[in-house]
Amino acid sequence: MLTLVAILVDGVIYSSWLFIVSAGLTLIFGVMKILNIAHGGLYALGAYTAVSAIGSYFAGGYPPLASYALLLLVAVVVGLVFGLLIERGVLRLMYGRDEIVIVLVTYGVFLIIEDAIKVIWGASPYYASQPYGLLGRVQISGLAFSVYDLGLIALASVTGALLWWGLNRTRNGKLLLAVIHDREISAAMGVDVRRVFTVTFVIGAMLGALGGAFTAPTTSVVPSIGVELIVLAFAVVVIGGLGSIEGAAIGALVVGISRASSVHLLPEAELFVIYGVMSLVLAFRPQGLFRRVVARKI
Amino acid sequence: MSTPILETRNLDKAFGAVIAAAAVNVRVEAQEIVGVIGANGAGKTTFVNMVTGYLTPDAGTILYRGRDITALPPREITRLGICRSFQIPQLFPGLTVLDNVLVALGIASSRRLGFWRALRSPARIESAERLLADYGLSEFRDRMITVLPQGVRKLLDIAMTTVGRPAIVLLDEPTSGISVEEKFPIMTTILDALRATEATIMFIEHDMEIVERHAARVVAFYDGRVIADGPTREVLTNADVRQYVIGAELHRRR
Amino acid sequence: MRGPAVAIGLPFLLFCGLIAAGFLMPGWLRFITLIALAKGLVVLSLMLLMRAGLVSFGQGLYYGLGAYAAGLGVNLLKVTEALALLALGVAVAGAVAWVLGFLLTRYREIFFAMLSLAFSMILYGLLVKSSALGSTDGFNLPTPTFLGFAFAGTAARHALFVLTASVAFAAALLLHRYLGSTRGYLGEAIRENEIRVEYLGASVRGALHVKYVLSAALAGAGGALTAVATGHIDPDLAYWTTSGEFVFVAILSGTGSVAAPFLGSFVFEMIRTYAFAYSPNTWQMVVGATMLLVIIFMPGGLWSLFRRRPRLVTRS
Amino acid sequence: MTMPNVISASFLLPKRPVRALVAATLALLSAALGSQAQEAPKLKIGIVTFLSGGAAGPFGIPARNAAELMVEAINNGTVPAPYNSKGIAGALIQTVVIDEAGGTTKQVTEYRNLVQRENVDLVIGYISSGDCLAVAPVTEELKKLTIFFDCGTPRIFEDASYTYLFRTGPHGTMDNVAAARYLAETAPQAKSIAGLNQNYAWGQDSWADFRLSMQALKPGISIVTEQFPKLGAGQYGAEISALLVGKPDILHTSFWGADLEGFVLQARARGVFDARKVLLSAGEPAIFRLGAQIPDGTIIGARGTHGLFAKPSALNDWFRKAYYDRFATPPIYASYKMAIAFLGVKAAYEKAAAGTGKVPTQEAVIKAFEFLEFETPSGKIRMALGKGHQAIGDNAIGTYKFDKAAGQPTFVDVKYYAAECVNPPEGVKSEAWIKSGFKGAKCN
Repeated sequence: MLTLVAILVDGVIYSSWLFIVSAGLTLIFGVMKILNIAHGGLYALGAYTAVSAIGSYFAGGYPPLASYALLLLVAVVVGLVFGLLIERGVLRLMYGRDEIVIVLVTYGVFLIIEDAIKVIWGASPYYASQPYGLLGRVQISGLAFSVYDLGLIALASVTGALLWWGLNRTRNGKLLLAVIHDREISAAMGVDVRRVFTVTFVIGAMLGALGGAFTAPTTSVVPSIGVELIVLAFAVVVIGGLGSIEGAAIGALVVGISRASSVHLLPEAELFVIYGVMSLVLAFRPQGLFRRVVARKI
Repeated sequence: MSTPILETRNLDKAFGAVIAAAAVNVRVEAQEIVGVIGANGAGKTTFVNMVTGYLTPDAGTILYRGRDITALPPREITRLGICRSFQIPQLFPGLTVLDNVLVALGIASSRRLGFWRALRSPARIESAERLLADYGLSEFRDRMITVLPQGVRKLLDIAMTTVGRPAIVLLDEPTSGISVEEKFPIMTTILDALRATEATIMFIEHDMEIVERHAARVVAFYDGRVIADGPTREVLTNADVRQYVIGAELHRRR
Repeated sequence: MRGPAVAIGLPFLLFCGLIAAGFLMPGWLRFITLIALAKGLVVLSLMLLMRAGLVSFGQGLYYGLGAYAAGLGVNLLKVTEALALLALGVAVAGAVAWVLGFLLTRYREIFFAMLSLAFSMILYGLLVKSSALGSTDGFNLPTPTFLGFAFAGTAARHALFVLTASVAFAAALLLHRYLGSTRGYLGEAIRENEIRVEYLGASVRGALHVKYVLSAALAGAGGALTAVATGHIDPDLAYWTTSGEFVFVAILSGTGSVAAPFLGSFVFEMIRTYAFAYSPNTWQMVVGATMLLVIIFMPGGLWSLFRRRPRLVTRS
Repeated sequence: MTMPNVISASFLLPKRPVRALVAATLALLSAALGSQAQEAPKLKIGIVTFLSGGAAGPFGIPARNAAELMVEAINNGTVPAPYNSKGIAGALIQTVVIDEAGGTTKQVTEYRNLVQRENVDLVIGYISSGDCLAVAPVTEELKKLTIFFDCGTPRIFEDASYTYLFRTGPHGTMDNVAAARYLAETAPQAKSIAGLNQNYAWGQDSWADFRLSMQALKPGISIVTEQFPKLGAGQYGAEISALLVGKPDILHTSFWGADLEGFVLQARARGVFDARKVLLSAGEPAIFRLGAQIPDGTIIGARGTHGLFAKPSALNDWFRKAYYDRFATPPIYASYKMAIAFLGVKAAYEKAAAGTGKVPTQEAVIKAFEFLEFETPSGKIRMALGKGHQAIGDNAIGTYKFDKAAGQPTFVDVKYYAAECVNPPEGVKSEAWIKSGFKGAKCN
C-alpha cells in the first residue's frame, strides 16, 4: 500500500518533470518537423543560467520566494536569446533539406553549446538549491516528499494547460495548428510560415530552458546533463506520438509511472524500462499513442 | 461459358458511414476494353483498389481466371498479371525517367530479383528506350521526374504499369489533369500501345467522348453500386446513367 | 573501352596502394587508418540503409553485437582465428537483424530511427547489467591468429591491417555491385515511392529486410574488426552516441559512392584526433562546427568533392 | 626504434595533418638529437585525464591541476625532500595532455598517438577502469612505461600481469572493505543495509564489495533494496522513496560528481539522512563543494588516506598549501593520486639512476619501480601486489562534521586501516578474499 502510494507520487512527479522537458521538443517537431537535439543544449543552458542567477540572487539577499519568478525569467530570456540565435543563425539556412540532415545540424549545434558551456562555466558541477529547500517537505502516508517536487506537478499542469489554451483558443495558436496539420496549404492560404517557425522555435526553446531552470535547484548541473536528457525526452515524445502535446503528457505519464514501478518493485529493470516501454508502444502503435496513421491517396 | 478473366462477386466496402462498394458484381472477358464511369465518390477507384489489393473488401470475392485473389497484396496481384495506373502518377520523383523505367523493367523481368545482375544492362536500356518511344517519351529520357509536366508523368506512370506485359490493365483516370487538347492524342497513344500487348483493359474516365470512342462496354457506378453494365451505346443512353452519371459530369464540366 | 578497365583497375590500384601505405605508415597512423576502415564498414552499412530512405540511430546494436560476438568467440569459445571471429560477428549481427527485421521493416523515418535506437539501448542495458562480461568496463581480447599464423608485435599489426583493408575492399566492391543490381537499386525506388514498388510486383518489406540484414552484417564485421584491432570491448560500442557518430560520419561522407564512407571515416578520425591534441578542452566544438560547415557548404558530403559535375536538379 | 616514414605516408593526408606530422617528426628528430647532445635532457610525459564529461569536474580537472603543479614543482625542485632535486633524474618534464573522454576505442587510439606520434617517454593517466583495461595490453605491445593513477578495478593485475604497466593507486576493493569495517565497528546495532549505486561497473563492483564485506563481518545482516539508477540520471525521487519505504539502517552509495551532489540535495530535503547511517564511499571530493549541505554524521571515504585523511607531513603540508595557493581550492583525492603517480615516477627514475648521473633506461626504471616503496603526501605507498606493479596503501574512513565557526568541513571519529588489513594478499583475488572472510588480513 505504502509502495503503491510511493509509486504514484514518485511517478507523477517524474512525469511532470518529463513533460516539462519534452513539451518543447514535441511542439517544435509538430510544427517544423525538426527533431531538435539542441533541445538538450537549451535545457543545459537554462540550468546553468538558473544556477548562476540563483547564486547571485541569494548572495544579494533579495526576498527568497521571488526566486521562483527569477527561474521563469531565466527560461524566457535563455529561450528568447538562444532560440532566435539558433533559428535565425543556423536552422534558417537548412529549411527544405532532408529531415535527418537537420537532425544532425541540431546535433552539431548541441555539441557547440556543450563546449561553450564548458568554456563559460568550466567542467565542475554547480548547484544552487536554495529554492529547493525553501518550501520544506510534507508527509504523504508517512513518506516525506519535497514540496518543490510536488510544485513541479503544478508547473507541468500549468505549462500543459497554457500550451493547450494557446494552441486551441487563440488566433495565433490556431495558425500554428494549421501549420501542424498541413504546411503547404497554410502557406498557400497566406500564413507566414517562416514567422510561425521562428515563434515556435523560440517557444520550444523557452520550454527547454524552463525545464533546465526548474531542474537546476533540485540537482547539480554538469556539462553532460544535456546528453542524458535528450534521449529521455525523445523516448517520451515518440511514445506519445511526435508533435502531439497531449501525447507528450501521456508519454511522460507512461514513462514516469513505469519507471517508478520498476524502481520500487524491480530495481534491476530500471535501465530497460524506458526503452522497453518505447519498443512495446511502437510495436503496437507504430506512430506512437497520439498519432493516427493516414492512408495515402493514390 | 468460359471462365472470365476477372470476376468480382458481391464486393462490399464501407469507410465509416460512407458506402464505397455495395454488392459489386463485375465480369470481364479476356481482351475486352471496358470503360468505367461514375461521379466522384461513386466507388470507381475503390473498385480498382480492391481488385489490385490496395484495399481489402469487407465482404465478397475477387476471382482472376477463376482463382480467388481476394486480400492478396498488390505485388502478388501484379505478379499474376493485373496491373494498374494511378490517378496521381506514382513515380520515383528523385530518379530520371530512364531509371524509373529501368526499375520497372528490372522488377518485371525476373521472378527472383537479381542480386548481382546490373540494373543498367545494355539490353535492358534498349528495351527501356523502346518503351519510352512507344509512349512518345524519348525526349524526356534523362530528365528528373520533378521537372516533368503532368501529362508526361501520367504517360510514364502508365508506361511503367505495362512493363510486365500484364493480362489486365486497370487505368485510373488516365486523362485527368491533362488539358483538353492533349486528352485525345494521349488516350490514343496509350490504347494503341496497350492493344499491341493484347491486354484486357479497364479504364476509369470522366470524358464520355473518350469512353464512347475507345470502350466496347461500359460499367457505371453510383453510390458504390453498379447501376448499369453493357455495350457502350446502351449504357450511355440509359436513363439512370444519364441522370446520375452524365448529368453529374456535365455539371462538373461547368 | 575505357570504362571497365577503370572500374576494375582503379579499385585494385587503390587497394595495393593502401596495403603498401599500411606497411610504410607510422604505427599510430596505421592504427587510425585501421579503425577508420573498420568504422567505415559501419558507415557503409548506414549508407546502404540511407539509400533506401532509412536512417538508423541504433547501428551501434550491430557494431556492439559484432564486437561482443568476436570477443566472446575468443574468450569463451576459444576461437583464435581472426577470420573465424569476423565470420562470427557477421553471423550474430545478421541473425539478430533477421529477427528484428520482421518488426523494424514496418517503420519509416523517425520511427525507424527511434525504434532502432531503442533496441541498441536495450543491448547496451543488457551488457551493462552483465557483470560476467565486465559491465561497463568490458573485457580484453588477445591478438588472434591470421589464417593459422600467430604473429606478434608489429607483424600482428600489419597482418590486422591487411585483413581489415581486404575485408573493407571486398565489402565495398560487393556492395557496389549489389547497389547497381535491380535488388540493390530497389532501395532508391523504395525511398522514392513504396507504393509504386509494390505495384511493380516487388515486396518493399522483403527488399528492406534483405538490406537490413546486409547492413547489420556489415556493421557486425566493423564491430568484430574494431574489437580485434582495439583488443578491448565494452558496452559503449552499443551506446546511442556511438550510433549517432556513425550517422554523422555517413552524412559527412555522402552516399555517392561505396568509397565515400571510408574516406569520411578517415577524415573524421583525423579531425578528431587532431582536435584532441590541439584543442583538448573544446574538441567537441571543433567536431560540431565541422559538421555544420560540411552540411551547409557540401550538401552531398565530402564525396561531392569527387563528383565531376554537380547534380542539375536536386530534390525538394 | 623505427622512424616513421613521413614521405610515403604524406600523400594520404590532407594538408594540415601533414604539417602537424612534419612538426611532430621534427620534434622527434630534435628530441633525438637533443639527447645525443646531452644538454638539459627532457622527459616527455603523456597525461590522460577527463577534461570533458561528468568525470571532468570531480576527478579529471583536479587531477590535471595536480599534474600541472607537480610538473612545475619537480622541474623547479621545490618539492620537499626526498624529492627536492630538480627534474626527474635530472631530466626536465614536458607534458602532453589528452582528454580521456570518447570511449575505449578512442583512448586506445590516443594512447598509440601519444607513444608513436608524440613520442612520449611515459604515460600517466586513466580514471575510467574501462580505459585502463583497454590500454593495459597496448602498453605491453608498444613497450612503453605507463602509470595508471586512479582507476579502481582490481581486474587489471588480478587477471593478467604486465611488465611496462604500474598502478600507483590502490585498487577499489579497499574502499568498501574499509567502509564495511568502519560501520561494523561504529554501528554494531545495524541490522539492514541498502545500496544506491550507479548502474555501471564502478557502482556494481562497489556495492558487491560492500555487501559481501558486510555479510562477512556481520553474518545475517539483511539487504533492504539494491537500487541502480542510470549514470547521470540526476533525479532520484523514486529511489529515495524506495529507501524511505525500506528503512535500512545503513545506506551505501558510491555515487560521485554531480550525481552525488544531486542525490545529497534531494535526499536531505526528504530526510533520508535523519534515521540512518549514510555512507558515501567516494564522497570526499564533494565535501568542499557541498559544505554544510552534507548532514553531520554522514560517513565518508576518500579512496585512501588522501585529502583531509592525509596525516600531516612535510610533503602533505607543502602539497596542500601549494595546491590551494595555485587553484584556490583544496586538493581532493584525485589530485593526491596524480601527485603520487608523479612522485612514484620520480622515485623510480632516481633509484634507477642512482650514481650514474644519466637518465636511466626504461628497463632500469621498471626494475627500480617494482616493489618500490615511496613517501607521498598520503603516506607510504608500496608496490606490493601484481608482481610489484600494483600499489597498496593505508585507508581511512571518517564521520563528517561541518565546522560552522570556521566554515570548514572536518572529519571526526576517523579510523585508519593498515594496507594489509583492507587489501588482499598477493595472488588472491579480491572477491574471493572478501568471501573467505578476509583471510590473511593483518589489522592492528
